[in-house]
Amino acid sequence: MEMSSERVVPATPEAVWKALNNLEVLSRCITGCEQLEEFEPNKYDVAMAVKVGPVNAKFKGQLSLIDIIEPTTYTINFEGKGGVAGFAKGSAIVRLASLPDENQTLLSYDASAKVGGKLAQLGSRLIDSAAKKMADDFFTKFTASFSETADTASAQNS
Amino acid sequence: MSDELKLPVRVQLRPQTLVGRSVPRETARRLASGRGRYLDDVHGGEVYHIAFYRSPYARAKFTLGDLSAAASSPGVYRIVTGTDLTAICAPWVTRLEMLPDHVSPPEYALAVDEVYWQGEPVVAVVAKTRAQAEDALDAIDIDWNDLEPVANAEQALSLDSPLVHPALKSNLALEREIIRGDVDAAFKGAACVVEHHFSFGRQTGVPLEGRGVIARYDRRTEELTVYQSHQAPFQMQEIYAKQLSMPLSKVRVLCPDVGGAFGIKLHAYADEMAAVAIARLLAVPVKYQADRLESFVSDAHARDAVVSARLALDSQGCIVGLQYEGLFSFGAVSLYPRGSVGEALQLLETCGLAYKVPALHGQVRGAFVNKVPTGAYRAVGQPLGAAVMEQLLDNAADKLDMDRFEIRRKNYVVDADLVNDSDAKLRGLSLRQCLDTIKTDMNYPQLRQRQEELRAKRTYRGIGLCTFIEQTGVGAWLYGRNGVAAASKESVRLHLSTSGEVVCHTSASESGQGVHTGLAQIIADTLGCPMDAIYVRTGDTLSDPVGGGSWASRGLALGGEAARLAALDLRHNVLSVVAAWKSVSIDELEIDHGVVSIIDGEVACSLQQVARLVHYDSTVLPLPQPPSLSVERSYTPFSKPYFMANGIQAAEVEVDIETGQVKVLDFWVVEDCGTVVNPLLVDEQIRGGVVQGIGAALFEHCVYDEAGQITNASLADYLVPMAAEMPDIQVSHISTPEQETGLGAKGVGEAGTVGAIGAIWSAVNDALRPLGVSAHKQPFTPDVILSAVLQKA
Amino acid sequence: MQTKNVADITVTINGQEGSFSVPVRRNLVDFLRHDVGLTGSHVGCESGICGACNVRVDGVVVRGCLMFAVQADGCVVDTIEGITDSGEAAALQQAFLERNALQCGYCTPGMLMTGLELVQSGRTVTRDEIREELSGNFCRCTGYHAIVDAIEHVMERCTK
Amino acid sequence: MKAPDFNYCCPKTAEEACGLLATADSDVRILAGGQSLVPAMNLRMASADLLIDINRIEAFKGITLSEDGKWVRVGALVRHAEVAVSPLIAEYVPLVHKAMRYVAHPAVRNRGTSCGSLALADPSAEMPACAMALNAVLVLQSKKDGVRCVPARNFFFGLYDTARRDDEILIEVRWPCSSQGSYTGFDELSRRHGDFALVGIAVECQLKGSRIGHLNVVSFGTGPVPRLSERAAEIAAGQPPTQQLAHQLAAQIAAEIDPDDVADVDIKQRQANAIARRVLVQVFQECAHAN
Repeated sequence: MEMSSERVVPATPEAVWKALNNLEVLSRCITGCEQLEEFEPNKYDVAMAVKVGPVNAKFKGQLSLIDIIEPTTYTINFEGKGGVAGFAKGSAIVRLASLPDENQTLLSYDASAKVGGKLAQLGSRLIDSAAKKMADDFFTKFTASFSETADTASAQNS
Repeated sequence: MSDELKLPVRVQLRPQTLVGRSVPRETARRLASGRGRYLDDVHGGEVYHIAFYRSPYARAKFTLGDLSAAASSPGVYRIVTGTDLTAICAPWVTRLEMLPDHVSPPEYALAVDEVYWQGEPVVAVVAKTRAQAEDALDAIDIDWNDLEPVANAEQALSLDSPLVHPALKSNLALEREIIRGDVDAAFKGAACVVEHHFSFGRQTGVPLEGRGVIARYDRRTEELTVYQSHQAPFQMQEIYAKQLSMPLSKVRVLCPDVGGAFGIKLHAYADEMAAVAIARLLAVPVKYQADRLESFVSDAHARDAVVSARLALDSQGCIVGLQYEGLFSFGAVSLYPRGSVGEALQLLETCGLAYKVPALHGQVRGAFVNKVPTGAYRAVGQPLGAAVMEQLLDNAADKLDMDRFEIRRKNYVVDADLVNDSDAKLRGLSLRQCLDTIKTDMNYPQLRQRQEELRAKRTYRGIGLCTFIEQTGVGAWLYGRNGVAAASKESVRLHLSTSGEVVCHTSASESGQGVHTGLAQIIADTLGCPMDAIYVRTGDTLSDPVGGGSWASRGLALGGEAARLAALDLRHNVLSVVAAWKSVSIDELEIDHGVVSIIDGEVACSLQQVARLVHYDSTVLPLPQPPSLSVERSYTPFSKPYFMANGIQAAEVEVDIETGQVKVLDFWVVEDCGTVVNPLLVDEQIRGGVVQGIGAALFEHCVYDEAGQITNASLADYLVPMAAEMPDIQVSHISTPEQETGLGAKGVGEAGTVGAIGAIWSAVNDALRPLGVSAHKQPFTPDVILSAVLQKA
Repeated sequence: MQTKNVADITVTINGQEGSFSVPVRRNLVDFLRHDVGLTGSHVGCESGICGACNVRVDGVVVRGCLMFAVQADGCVVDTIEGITDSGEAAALQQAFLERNALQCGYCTPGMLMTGLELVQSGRTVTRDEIREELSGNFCRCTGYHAIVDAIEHVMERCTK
Repeated sequence: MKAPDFNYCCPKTAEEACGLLATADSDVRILAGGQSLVPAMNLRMASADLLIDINRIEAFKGITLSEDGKWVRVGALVRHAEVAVSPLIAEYVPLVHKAMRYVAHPAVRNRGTSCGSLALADPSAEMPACAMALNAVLVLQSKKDGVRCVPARNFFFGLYDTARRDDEILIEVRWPCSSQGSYTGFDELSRRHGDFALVGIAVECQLKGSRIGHLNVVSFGTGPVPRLSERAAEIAAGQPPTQQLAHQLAAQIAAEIDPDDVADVDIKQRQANAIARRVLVQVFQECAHAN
């Protein structure tokens, strides 16, 4: 399962890069994230509760950031175990590019996901759509976090 | 000695009254009333329930973590690991003496350190309830290190492929060929050469009742009792005794009512072996019943082959050469004890067998892959052989502009050609008669005309034909000579009880085929008693005579003959008693409706009286010792390896070339299974087989991803044929009695499946023909059909 | 409101009222089979596809595996054993036997439940419609043909 | 496969149920027909700390015509089987009546509910597509906001993602009654009868004189949510309902399938085109006959 998308983030590439490396931002953008703790540089213990339609599963695993080229690209890798539900693996190459408007950044990603065990056995009809939704949700929330920041900032300024 | 003298003398029976009649299956009344007794219905004290932690990976090494949380989960009695079981149940290895190159990796009851397919059992939880056992699975901690799996045969046999299992030297599991005549020359000189490529998707049998065992070990008597939903109790008795190092006589296997089997319940599975070993290890009664989810990742899978085939013909449409090459994806081990090779070997042997093929080169290879092991499933390889040959003949008829019936008729093998001893099994086929009959049954000219008319309106119908032959009642050559401990004979023991009932114990077991009704018909006719005086029992190694069970279409072909012979013996013994008692000659006596009478019409006595005399008061008999009223007979084919049944099937389908949907409109079968003991039971069994074939051709597929994960392991996603998509199926019979037996019955259990797959291939590709495309991949899903229509690679 | 994981329920099963204490996660068919001892309803897929567990609750046929036993509190439940003893299914059962509409018999109780609901609906249906009505009941042994025959026969007789 | 343990309660009123939902601080699920939730639980693909069984809430029962005659109200406990035989549905909501044939199997229809299907929002299910085509109104109730109405076209957000909040219950769906000159059609392609649709089409066409006033075509099974084609509506508006138009619209519907949403877009488009064309041809034929 491969998916690609891009979106325009209302912030400078530097600000976006900073957010991409901000634990708190990441944890807020992962739907169902219950825990995200760095245990060594760029490696995190992660726990998340995933709910798609009638299905819910809890995953525990690791998230790591690799192939980091500051401030333009990195790859997020995720590997999680869902107990008897099986396992999930995902990875996303994230790229940032500047835009003519310097307060905007083009964020693009190529993501892929894989599941195994019971999730694979039972989820085939919708697993692709579900993975796509999760990736979309993440980057949508991530993009939205900047307008929130902007809103909060302006609110504080007024 | 001539052949004829070797055969048993045909005994002149009185006019038969039951054999050949559609006698309803009275024993089914219990099942239709909700009073069946299937494995999960067997009671008898508290049992512990087992749930397995199954591997989520196709290939991985693992380390068991802390199991204490699982062990202390509510209701849990014990957590059992592979190492725990190895001590009392050694791994087993499938070996076939005739195929020394076929070397299977060992299989463990529970995996130790490494797993080889997704779904392999790793840890067993033994708990008070199944729900509690499943609860505890969540608390099991395993550290996985996944490895690259081998996903299919092509990959397995590529040079850079990893090995499926460290015990293997090569992933190549089987390589066999048949060569006859000069094929290259035949193809070079041929007026017409056609070819086709076939992909037969991986399937499984899906008996509605899952596999399962209830096992008890009694420490006092050192006896092991196993209730199991299985087709071959004696085979399992041997296996449990061997694996657990117990005397055979201390192991008893019982099969209650079996809720469907189809070959799936013919094997020894790791999970069931683990459950039985746990009962022995812990000396507590345990139950394991596979649920649907685990059935899909543990029941034998089947088919999964790609075949390339070519046919060469002269300008008159006579076959001059046939070439085929099949590549099979087996599983991670060769299924115990019969092996995974049957599918490939039966394709090799049966492809083109119904036709005169002067030059032939057939080749099959099979490879181990990291998937569920494959094994026998209804019709084993024969449907593939039939589908390949029939599709080639259609392609040839089309190219030569010949009629499809004509090209078949012209090339059928006939007795006059069968001069070699090795061809004896093929004598007495009724191929042409079947062909003519089906042509009439289906009103072929009218179908063709309607097809033409509809094509003009861009509606694409196809008419498919599939001639088939079926190896039935397979004897000792198949497993016996391979050193597999599976009885090749079927046995019947008859006992005339003092109530006048005839108790029949037989090895010919039932999973609904109606074998027991058929046996009762035969016994009633032969002995001369009413059917309702006959009580048939089966499925208990302690009380049944040894025999194979229920596989390879053998129940009536072999069990029926054993019943006939036993009934003749019993009749003789009964008559000997009465002859002595009444001072008449045996020839002057007959038995009818349970009454012995003297030929002049005088009634001598009832069967019950005979039994009471012999068992209670033999003083009135002028015999030192009366003959036994318990007799046992067995039967296994001796003049040939099996009894060859034959027939033909036809399908009419409509292919929607916009949606890719295939609808089966009509279906016909003409079957020759020799003597038809009970048409009512035979017909619906054929139909059931047909539906499994249609299911295979259109719906059923174990879909795997490239990581060796099965992705449709539920009945929501693995599509079985349901009533709405299935057609009415018209069945006719030609009867050419089997010459080796007095009964004359051949098997019929797999016939429907053998021909149905090919009939659908033939019909679908006939429908697509005006578009100049053809389909190559089964099941014919909308995606497959539209890929063909859109000519996608 | 009180929440609980074990419940006391009262159910009228095949005409007889009984009280039981059940874990709320126990589904209806497991309850009937293992707590009540009515083993005629079978378990085939536990996910609502195969129909082997079909039973009647308050007059309508439902999947026994997709209802929790606690939900049947106060309900009238009929199983194959009940409709056999009452004679309600007798004609259909006889037709099944005469046409050999069952082999292993595992799907049969569920099939009869569905078939009986159709027969009792009083509808006039074609063979194709019978097939559609049966499409939630999986039979692996027969070719469905005999089952359709049996139901068609009884329906014809009912409408005559 | 046995469901994991959970707590259970069975409120008698909607208020009670909403109260439970509002105070729940853990994973709570509403149990209505249970035909999707229970299999997921049996398979241990779903778990819940608490199931709120709404099957005893009398107010959720019944199919009724609103007093003004504009709506047919279907309560949260109305089973598919009731909808299928309802004279009110047959008369006033013919699209839903037509779609019922495609919904699952008898025993599942006897238990599963329209509202459950809408709340679940499976992308291949029939009820969400009908709701989109007719712009039915979905009525939600919560302790916090009381009752609020959401038009179907604002309800389906994404894969299993709807406007219903976790503290809300979908208490009823209001189907708009068809008016004079309204024609509907429904068809779907599925592997077997009763299976989820590979592609499905729901159509509502309102004639204005002899021409199309408005046309709602919804495709489903082709993306995460049922898709209403705005372009098709634009093309059709004011046109006579001809076969040619049906072909043109079908091609449009097919072209709207997002290649990212499906495994093989050529195949999905071909199927959608065929189903859409067949439904539209039939609907337009009925329109033409009426004139």
